[in-house]
Amino acid sequence: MFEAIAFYLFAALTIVMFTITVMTSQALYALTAMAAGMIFISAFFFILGADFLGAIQIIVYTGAVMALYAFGMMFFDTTRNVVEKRTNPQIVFILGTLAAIMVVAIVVAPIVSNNIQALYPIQEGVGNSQAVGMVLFTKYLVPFEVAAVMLLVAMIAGIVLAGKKMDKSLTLMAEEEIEMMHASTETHQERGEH
Amino acid sequence: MELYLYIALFAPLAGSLFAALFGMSPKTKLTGYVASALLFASFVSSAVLLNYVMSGHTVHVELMTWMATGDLYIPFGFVVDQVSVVMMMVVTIVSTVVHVYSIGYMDHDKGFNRFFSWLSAFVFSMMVLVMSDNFAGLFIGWEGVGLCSWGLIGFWYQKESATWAANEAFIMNRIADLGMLIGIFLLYWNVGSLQYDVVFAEVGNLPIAVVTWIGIFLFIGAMGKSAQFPLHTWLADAMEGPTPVSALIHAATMVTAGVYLVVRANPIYDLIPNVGIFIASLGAFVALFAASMALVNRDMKRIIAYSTLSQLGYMFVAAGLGAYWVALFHLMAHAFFKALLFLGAGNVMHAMHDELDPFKMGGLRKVMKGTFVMMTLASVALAGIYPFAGFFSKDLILEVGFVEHHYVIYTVLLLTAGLTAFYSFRLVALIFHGEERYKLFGIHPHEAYKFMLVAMSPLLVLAIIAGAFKMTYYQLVINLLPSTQYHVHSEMTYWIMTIGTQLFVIAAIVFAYKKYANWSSVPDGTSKMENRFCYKLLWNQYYIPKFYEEVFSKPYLELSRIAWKQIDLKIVDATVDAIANAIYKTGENTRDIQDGNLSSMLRWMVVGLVVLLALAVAFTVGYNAVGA
Amino acid sequence: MEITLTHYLVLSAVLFAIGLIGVMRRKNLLLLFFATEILLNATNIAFAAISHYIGDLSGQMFAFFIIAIAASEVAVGLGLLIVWYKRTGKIDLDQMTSMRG
Amino acid sequence: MMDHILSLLIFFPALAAMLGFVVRQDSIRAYGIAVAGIEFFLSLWLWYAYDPMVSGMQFMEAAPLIPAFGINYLLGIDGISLFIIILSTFFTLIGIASLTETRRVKDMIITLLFLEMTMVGVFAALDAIVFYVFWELSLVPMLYIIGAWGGPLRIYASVKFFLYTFAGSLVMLVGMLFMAYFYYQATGTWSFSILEWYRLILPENFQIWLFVAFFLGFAIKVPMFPFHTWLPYAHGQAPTIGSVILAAILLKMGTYAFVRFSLPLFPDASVFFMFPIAIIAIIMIIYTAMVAYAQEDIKQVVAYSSISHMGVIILGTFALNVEGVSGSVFLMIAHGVVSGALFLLVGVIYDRRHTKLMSEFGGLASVMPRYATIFGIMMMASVGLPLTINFVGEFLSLLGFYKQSHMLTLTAGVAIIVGAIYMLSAYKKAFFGQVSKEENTKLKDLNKTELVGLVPLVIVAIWLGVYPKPVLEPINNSVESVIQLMHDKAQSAEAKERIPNLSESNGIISMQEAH
Repeated sequence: MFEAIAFYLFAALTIVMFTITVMTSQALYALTAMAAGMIFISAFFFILGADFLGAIQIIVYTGAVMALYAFGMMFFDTTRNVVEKRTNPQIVFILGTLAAIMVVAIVVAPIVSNNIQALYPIQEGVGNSQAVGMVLFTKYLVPFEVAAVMLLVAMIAGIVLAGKKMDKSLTLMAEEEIEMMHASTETHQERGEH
Repeated sequence: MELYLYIALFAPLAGSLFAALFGMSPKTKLTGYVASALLFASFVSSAVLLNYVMSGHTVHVELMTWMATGDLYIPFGFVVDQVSVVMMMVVTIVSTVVHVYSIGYMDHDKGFNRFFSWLSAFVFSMMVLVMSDNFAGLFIGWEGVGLCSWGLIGFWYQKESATWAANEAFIMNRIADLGMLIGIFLLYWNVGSLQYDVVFAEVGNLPIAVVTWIGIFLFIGAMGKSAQFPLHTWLADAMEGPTPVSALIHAATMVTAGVYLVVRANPIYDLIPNVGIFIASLGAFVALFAASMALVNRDMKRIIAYSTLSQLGYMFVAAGLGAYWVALFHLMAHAFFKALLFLGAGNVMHAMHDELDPFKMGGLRKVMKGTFVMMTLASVALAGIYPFAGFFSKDLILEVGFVEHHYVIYTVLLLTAGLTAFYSFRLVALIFHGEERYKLFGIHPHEAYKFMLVAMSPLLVLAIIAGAFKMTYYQLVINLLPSTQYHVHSEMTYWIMTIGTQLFVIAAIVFAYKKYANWSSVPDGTSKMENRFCYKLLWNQYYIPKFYEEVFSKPYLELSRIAWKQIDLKIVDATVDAIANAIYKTGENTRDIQDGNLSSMLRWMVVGLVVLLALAVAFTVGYNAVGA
Repeated sequence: MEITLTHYLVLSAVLFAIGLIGVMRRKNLLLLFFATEILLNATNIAFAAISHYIGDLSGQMFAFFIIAIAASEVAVGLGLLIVWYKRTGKIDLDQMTSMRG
Repeated sequence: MMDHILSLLIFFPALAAMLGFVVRQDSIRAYGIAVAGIEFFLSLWLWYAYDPMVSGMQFMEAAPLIPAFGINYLLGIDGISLFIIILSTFFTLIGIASLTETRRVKDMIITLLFLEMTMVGVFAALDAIVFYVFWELSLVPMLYIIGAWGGPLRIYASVKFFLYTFAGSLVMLVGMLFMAYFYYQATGTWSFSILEWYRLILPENFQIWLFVAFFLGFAIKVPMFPFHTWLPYAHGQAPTIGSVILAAILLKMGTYAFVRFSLPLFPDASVFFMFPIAIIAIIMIIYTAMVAYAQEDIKQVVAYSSISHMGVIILGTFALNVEGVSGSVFLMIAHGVVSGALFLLVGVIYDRRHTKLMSEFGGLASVMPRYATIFGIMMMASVGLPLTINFVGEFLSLLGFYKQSHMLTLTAGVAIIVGAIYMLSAYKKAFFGQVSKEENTKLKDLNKTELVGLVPLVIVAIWLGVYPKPVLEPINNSVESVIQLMHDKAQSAEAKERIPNLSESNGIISMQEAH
């Protein structure tokens, strides 16, 4: 009973939050609503007994990802209203609804749930974190390492892309040099626009 | 004896190849001499073989395998027996004469060497045709003579009419050859062999329906070669060829191949008297039909061609009624006097500078004595006056008709005999008697070379005396052919018939002379007779060529054009292109999806997702439905 | 009122659809990223739920990797976004037409 | 050496073509002739070493390619393929020797040598995948020849040629994969060897589907009505040498494949489809003959006549008895020689006048007598006159089919009439009559290079017409084994009846040989 109440509550909350994220024209609202949604999702993980996953969800999403987005937002200066051109809004909703109906139809069909078999059954009497750790570092060791490398690559890529001119320190530069640099950047921009 | 057989067969081929070597070079008399000499050698060998066969032997050789696959086994086999040796004699005699004659006739022609090459090749094909011991070999010769006939009719290829006639002849013959081919197929699948001896031994065991079909299809082949109705039109048009060709091919030999086939296949036709009656009826019809067209024609060669057609009809009557030896006998006699007639006509043509209309001649007997005598005698033989060759062979056919109680056929043939006499002497009278109308056209006729006349003389002799060999011939061929004697039962009837026929024919001749011997003007299409319906009908050959033109040739061409322009290009090809274009167009149209707008791309992505999901749902539902 | 796997899957589908709508609707690239995050999270729920109901940890594993991928995506994506913004001064999707075919 | 002669035959020209890139421009022709000559003599040697009394495969070679799926490099020839291989090498030699093309001769000769490799490969392959690879590879050089040396519409023609045949062979590939899959299901091992497939008896409904899949690939290649429209374009645009090879060899791939695949693999389906295919063949024969009659361009006449003759070949193939199939295989050779020669001849006049319209000619017989003579001989061969090469094939094909159906053969026999009509009228238009055009009065007769190409063809056309035994006998022996195999494999009563059982009639054959 408690589980049911919790599920419906968090489901409603998540849906509302994400809907706000998608529909609002205020970037700040969107960001906040999403952060909230992420936390509500972690609640499902806790309900499902995936404690470790829930923790990760909160740390990574609400901690890291949202922080990144917040910085991004500041950078792009999207604190004011976002102006977006809307073309054929009905189609968007129709397609979305259709996709949802299809997926629901598939998952509701008995054939799906009957055909799934457990490959790595959860061991009894072992805590979630421990179990996760055992599977992660045995069966999924290689993917785990690859994921680590990927994260590293992503980090480096993020740094390189965002901070192209990190080798140049404006404080140590002479005025003329800064002028020249700006001039070249502007020509770059013009070229980029073409 | 095999050596003689090979000489008889291959000497003409050697002559042809020799002449072909010089085909591209300017005229040399040498080719004519060599080809004629080789032909003479062939004739001598045939004579030796005839002598040998007369003593009761036959020669049968197998040169080599031609086709062998599965159960089919066709050799190049040649047989000289009582029937083929008669044909060999006819072919070699006439062709030797024609070769020698042609040396003079083609004297001024640029294609002299080419002519001899074709002519000898024709003789070779004809020899293959008559000597082969199986139906496939017969077919080789059959098509071979068709080819040579094509080459010779279209010999003057610069003339549109000549090449047209050549193609017509070839194609008409091909139509008939298809029938023949089907007959051969039927024989093979029912008998298992194409050898004459095997076929004739086995044919009696076959169901009568099959034999009937075999007989019909083989006869269709014969109809084409022998120009029987309705495939007759090519023969008259074939007169576009040089006259010696007409003499050899379109009078003496090739056109009689059909008769030869029926005679050769007599064991088949003996089993199916109904087909025989059909053949005889058709023959009688053609005899009358062709003779009627000859009555009014104004082209010397065409008149003779129609008379050939008419005589072929006689031969088919005899063959159809089972009197094979009579048919073959008339074939032989006819070959001699008809070739003679044609060669004489060739002389006249030369003299008249290729003028063919007898109404523009007249009185030529003064300048062309030799030719006059020969043509008159040949016409007498053709008319069947005693004691010329025609009397013995043609009257015999009339008797056959009478004895076999086919009185309609008899009457038709009798009438035709009268017509034959009439148009033959109409021709002779117009050419050699009466006023010298040619002077109007400024022609100075002259007699042909002496040696040409000498060359013709053997034919003249044979045309006169061939009847005397009747009994010898009969004794010879009954070894192979049914030996039915045709005697009218009462002596009285026989004499009445014979004398009556003779009187009737003579009356026709006299009538022709009366009407035409003193002809003085050239008809110009205004006289009353020329405007009569009957005249026009005959003049236009019963409108049959026109009918063929309108009903077959033109629609075929038109249909071909439609098949190409409308069906092939507009339907078949257009469909293919339409499929290709549809794919191109789809590409062109869907290209707009890639408009570079990432937003719409995302939407398309979702569309794709939805479609895939829908498919998944549909398949799941379908799978469950089937599973349940 | 037993909460079954189906409930979770339906919830996941609904969230996924919301994400899809966002993906299609948004022109601002930053906000579009938000929508993709929703998509990823929707699947995460499904994975975790299946993992729970089947009794198999593989689902959770996948969810981990998805989170890892999401993190790297944000890092690289934002980096690219910044580069783009520096060049053009805009992050509007409609302006990005260099992929026109 | 003898063990690998087939590999040698296939790869020698390819290797020589590679080396050809470094040969100098002015000596490339001599090089090409030398290579093609050696190749031709190799193939003659193959004939010499071939034992005509053995009906099975000879000179077999095998090497594993993908053993896991049973794909092997498997070669071998029998009487059916032997002569088509010789024909390919023969025509490559003649084509290079009488090459009149002046643009980029080097590229042309290299392309031809590559083409030769693919042609020999197709006819020697006994593994379906190897067969398919060569089959598709053969498109590339031909595409290049049409596309690079062709007429004004060459791009359209070559693309049409390529895509059309390619689409067909893709369906065929699917068929092959299914065949291999069925074989796997039946035996538990994968195999693409045709000889292994021969041993498999499929249920009739499978046979029918597979037959259709193979049929599409083959029918487009042949080309059968209504898939024939690529051919007139390809011929119309291709340079002379391209048309010659296309007509003489490439079209034979389709008919050869019918004998190699469709018949022995699917005997019941062959009987099932016999009458529909015969009707298509008859439509091909008569309809394309009519279209040929309507043409204004002499090359198109020959092109459509090719289709018409291919109809007879198909008819003979589906006679399903020794006479018919032997005849159709022989007719493949015959048609190769004759149509190849006719295209060479058309090329001669095109080189001189740069037009192929018959209305531009007329009276050529008096200007170019040698040309007219050779053209005449080849035309008569094409019309199917006895003692020429075509007659033997046509006669046997029709004879064979007559066993199956009287009426259809009678209709198909119209071929000999309509064939004569279009050929004779084309000949008349081009060669007879007065020389009407000023340009035609000074045309030169055949020169030495052209005679080198044409005279051997004339000799072959007559030699094999008079004495076909050296070719017909090996063909017959191999065809007999195919027919016997079909009879043994056939399941339905109708198929058993229509396909003759030869083991009974063997006695008759030996009796006849004793003659």
